[in-house]
Amino acid sequence: MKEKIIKKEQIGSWLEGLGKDYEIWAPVKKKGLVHFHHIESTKEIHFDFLNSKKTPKDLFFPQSEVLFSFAKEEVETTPQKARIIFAIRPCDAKSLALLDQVFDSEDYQDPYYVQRREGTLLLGMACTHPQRSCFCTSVKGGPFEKAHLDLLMADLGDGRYFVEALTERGEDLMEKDDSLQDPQKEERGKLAKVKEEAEKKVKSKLAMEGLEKKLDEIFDSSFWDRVHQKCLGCGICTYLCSTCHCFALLDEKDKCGVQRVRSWDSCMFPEFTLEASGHNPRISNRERMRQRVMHKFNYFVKRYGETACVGCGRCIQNCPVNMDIREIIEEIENERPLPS
Amino acid sequence: MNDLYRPRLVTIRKTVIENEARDIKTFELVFLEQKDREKFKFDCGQFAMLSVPGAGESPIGIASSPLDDEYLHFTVKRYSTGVVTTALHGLEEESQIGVRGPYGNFYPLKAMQDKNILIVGGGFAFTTLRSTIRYLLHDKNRSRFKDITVFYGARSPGELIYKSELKEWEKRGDVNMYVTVDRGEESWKGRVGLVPNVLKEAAPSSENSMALVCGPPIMLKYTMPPLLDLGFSPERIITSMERRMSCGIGKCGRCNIASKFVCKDGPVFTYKELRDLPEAAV
Amino acid sequence: MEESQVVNKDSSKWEPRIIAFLCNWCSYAGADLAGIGRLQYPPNVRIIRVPCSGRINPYFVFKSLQQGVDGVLVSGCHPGDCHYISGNLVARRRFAVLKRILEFAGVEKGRVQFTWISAAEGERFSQVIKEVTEEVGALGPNKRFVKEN
Amino acid sequence: MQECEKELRKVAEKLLAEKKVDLIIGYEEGSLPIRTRPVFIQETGETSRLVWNSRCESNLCSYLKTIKGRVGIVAKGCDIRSIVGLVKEKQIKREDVFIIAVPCAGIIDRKKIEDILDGRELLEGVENDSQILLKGEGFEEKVDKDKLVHASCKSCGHRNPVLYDTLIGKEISQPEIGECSDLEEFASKPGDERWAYLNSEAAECIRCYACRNVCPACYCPQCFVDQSLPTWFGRTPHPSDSLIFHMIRTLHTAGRCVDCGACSRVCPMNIELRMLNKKAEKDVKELYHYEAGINLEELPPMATFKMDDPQEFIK
Repeated sequence: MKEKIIKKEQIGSWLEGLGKDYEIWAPVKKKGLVHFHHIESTKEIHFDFLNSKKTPKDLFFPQSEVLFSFAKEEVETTPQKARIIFAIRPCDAKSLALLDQVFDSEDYQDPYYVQRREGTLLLGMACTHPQRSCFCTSVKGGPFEKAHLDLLMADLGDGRYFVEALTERGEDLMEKDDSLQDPQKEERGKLAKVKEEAEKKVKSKLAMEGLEKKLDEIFDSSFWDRVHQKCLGCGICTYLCSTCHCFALLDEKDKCGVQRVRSWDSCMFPEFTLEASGHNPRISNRERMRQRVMHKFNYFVKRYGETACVGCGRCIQNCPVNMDIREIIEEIENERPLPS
Repeated sequence: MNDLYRPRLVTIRKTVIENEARDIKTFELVFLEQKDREKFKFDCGQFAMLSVPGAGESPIGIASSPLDDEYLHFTVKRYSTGVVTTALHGLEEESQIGVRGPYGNFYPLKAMQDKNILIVGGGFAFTTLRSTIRYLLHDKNRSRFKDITVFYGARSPGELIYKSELKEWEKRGDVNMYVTVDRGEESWKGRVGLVPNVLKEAAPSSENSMALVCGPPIMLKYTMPPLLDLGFSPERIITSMERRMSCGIGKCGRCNIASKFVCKDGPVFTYKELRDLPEAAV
Repeated sequence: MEESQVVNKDSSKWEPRIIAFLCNWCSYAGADLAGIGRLQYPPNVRIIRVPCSGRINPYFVFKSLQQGVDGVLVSGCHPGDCHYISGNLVARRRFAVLKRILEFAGVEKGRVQFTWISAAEGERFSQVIKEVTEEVGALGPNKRFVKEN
Repeated sequence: MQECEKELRKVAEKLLAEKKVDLIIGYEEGSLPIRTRPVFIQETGETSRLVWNSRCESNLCSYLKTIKGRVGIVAKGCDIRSIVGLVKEKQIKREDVFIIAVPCAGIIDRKKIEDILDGRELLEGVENDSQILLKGEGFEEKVDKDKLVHASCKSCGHRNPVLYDTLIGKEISQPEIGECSDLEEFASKPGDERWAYLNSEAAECIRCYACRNVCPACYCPQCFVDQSLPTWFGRTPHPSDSLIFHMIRTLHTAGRCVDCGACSRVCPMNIELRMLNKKAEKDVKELYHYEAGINLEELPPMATFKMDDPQEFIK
């Protein structure tokens, strides 16, 4: 596919050109936090970010959305204008591919998600500065991973970006600007170098091999009694996770009437599994913590063949008590299975 | 296309209070639109989401038979902490509610053909079994199955549900009925004893047989050993599970027992499957 | 309370809608007395009877405002007269903090009001309702906490 | 500070060895730069994991609500006030808690460090008594700790413990605390402005409930926001519902909140609603002359009354 070189100062006009046909969503810093916002001007873009605080999954699967209103016969869905997400990280792009498995499964396609997904192009920004808490390379990702993107840009460190189209739609975007140069040998060399450097920075290496099986073996282990102790049972790790996708259907009332709303929910909350009878199959934090780990590294693997974790490290950075999933995985590896 | 989560409208044509405590009610529902009824093709053991605007949705097993094509039956127990069940019980006949489904898998009726069928139910968890019995006993079907034996128990006579049907079935010659209660009352002339004990005593043959078992966890726990003793292999013991659900289609993530979603991979599981699921606790 | 969604059908002239939580033993009886005495007071108020002003949970006040009422009045027995001895006295502390925090958050003074009305004060009841209705009316429609989608 | 740490480990070791406690709850170094985290120590020989520094940001008392047995807990001035509250409200027994008090001159606010870093990654933080050295790829920056102290600590009048079983180190000087100037300033703004500010903060809330779960004073078996019958308020992150959640939490903790600041430190969205708690704290003090968590004797103000309580607000 096509490759181009774009200067940093060209990005603005390129995106503004694309803005005629697309809504542009890009990292914007507000109140000290970087999130993906719909931008009016490319001046709003915050380029120097490690990663966004919240994941861009909420552009496809918002924290809360009205599915329909009971008062009206049909929901008026405003047709979604095609969108571009600019500078999405490869790890977050991968998370969308994992969510596709859930929301775009063979038997039931979630129309809300699928529509947004189809109408959105992903312009990836390679991660030249992976953080200490990153472990994407352990979960089949990488800072320059191209999978699931339409286009990947990489900062060459000299004010220029190497742009590679990965899909036809991505190629079309590149063709919209004819002032872009073709890359030469020198730039290719530079790209290889920044890529190598970035990959080296992903220091955490986790042995994921056999983790699924190991989890089967230690389901009833006292390991879970220990590991959950510090956990406060809040929803930060699940709500800031790029692959967590559990939700609740709720009836919410406002002045205009009743609406059925889909809203994120968290397996860390006791009410998540509380039944009307008062029975709760996951009675304590121990079971809930186990569910979270099992879902990511065992159940999801069994169902879809992949780990439901992209190694973005958000749960590690944001946990109020610094629970570290890497350490938990390591401990699991070292845990002796129960005698059967 | 955006109707994945949108319930179809039904009218509550009739309600029947099933028990003395008056907290179990059967709702007879008819679709407002005939095409919705035609689309709603289900098998015994499946469930649907019942929807009361403002309260929410709840997964309820379908209690009518697939051959009852005019209406749907749902038997719902009201819990003081259950938003939807409380709202449902508060509705009058002729009210409109929503139904979304059918969802989940179903009892293996094909595999049950030409076999002896053992049905074991307890308390209020008799609803999808009732659907099955109605189906099996239907004139069209009865001859396709061998002996049918039903064990059904409740805490007290007043807590037995589907009473008039139980009586009808008892009158029939082509089904062996064992109705029992944990505690009898003066007026109760029938059996007294826990379901597992009655089952042990009656000792139905496991020869060419399959067992469908549904009941409270405690009953399941004590029913499995005698069934195994009688020679039912774990693959031929079928049961149905329940969990809190929101979507009913395997997306919302809450009803899983280990890697299986009760809404999609279940609610019907063989005892063998459940034993292999660590979280099932059976 | 959920059902008592207060909606102005005819918006030609806006009229404030007020929810009054009255304790069963004093204030509700006071309202009753006002009724028996055929005392006139504005029809803008919807009364909800509660066993004691001590039963008033802050949720009631927030929920009322969220559902779009324009004013909330809470009334109990005078200090010393509580049927349950001290329900209103403990409540008084809660009300004091509630009122201050509401106003601190920008809920207009007068939007949420508290009063003591005894069973003998029918006249005072009608007077209070008149005043509260006027005051809330002067504030205009409530916009705080109201969910409009 | 290192002296304190040594002493702390010695005390903890002795408590465990003499079986005076079943468990020590303290802080250990975390897995990321400048982070510490809670640690539960049951075995002697493991107490060398314990640390004490100005990065020990958690209020560990929230664990006391659920942990059984006799617990030794490393507690700062504010944490101890939380313990006093929990004992007073009969959530824990005084004799079940062995308070290892650490005088605290203030906790570093990580969010202030994040602001300084402005998107750069911190690889190492080295702390001495007055400064912290922030190191990353291509930068090194020394910052005075004074500049990083958490807002709650700035207005803290209880750097030294009000109650303890053993004191680590010596008591430290306690500066005079005046009126909270931020609060005064905020209160003097027009109502619409205050409303707009609180709403915009609430609009950021993702309803993760970390603030509630970390709060020692929040111990209801089921929180009102999680109740289903009746469902009091919406469970989506609608600003109205979120603001009501935070305001009712303020009311529920009025006269009980010790302004330890844990709720604002755990917030992943950097929501700043401490103003509400400060306001309630001030009102309770003004109206009922009560300060939370100072002694075990005084009745909690919202659970009692006086005949002559102020009632000028009553019509």
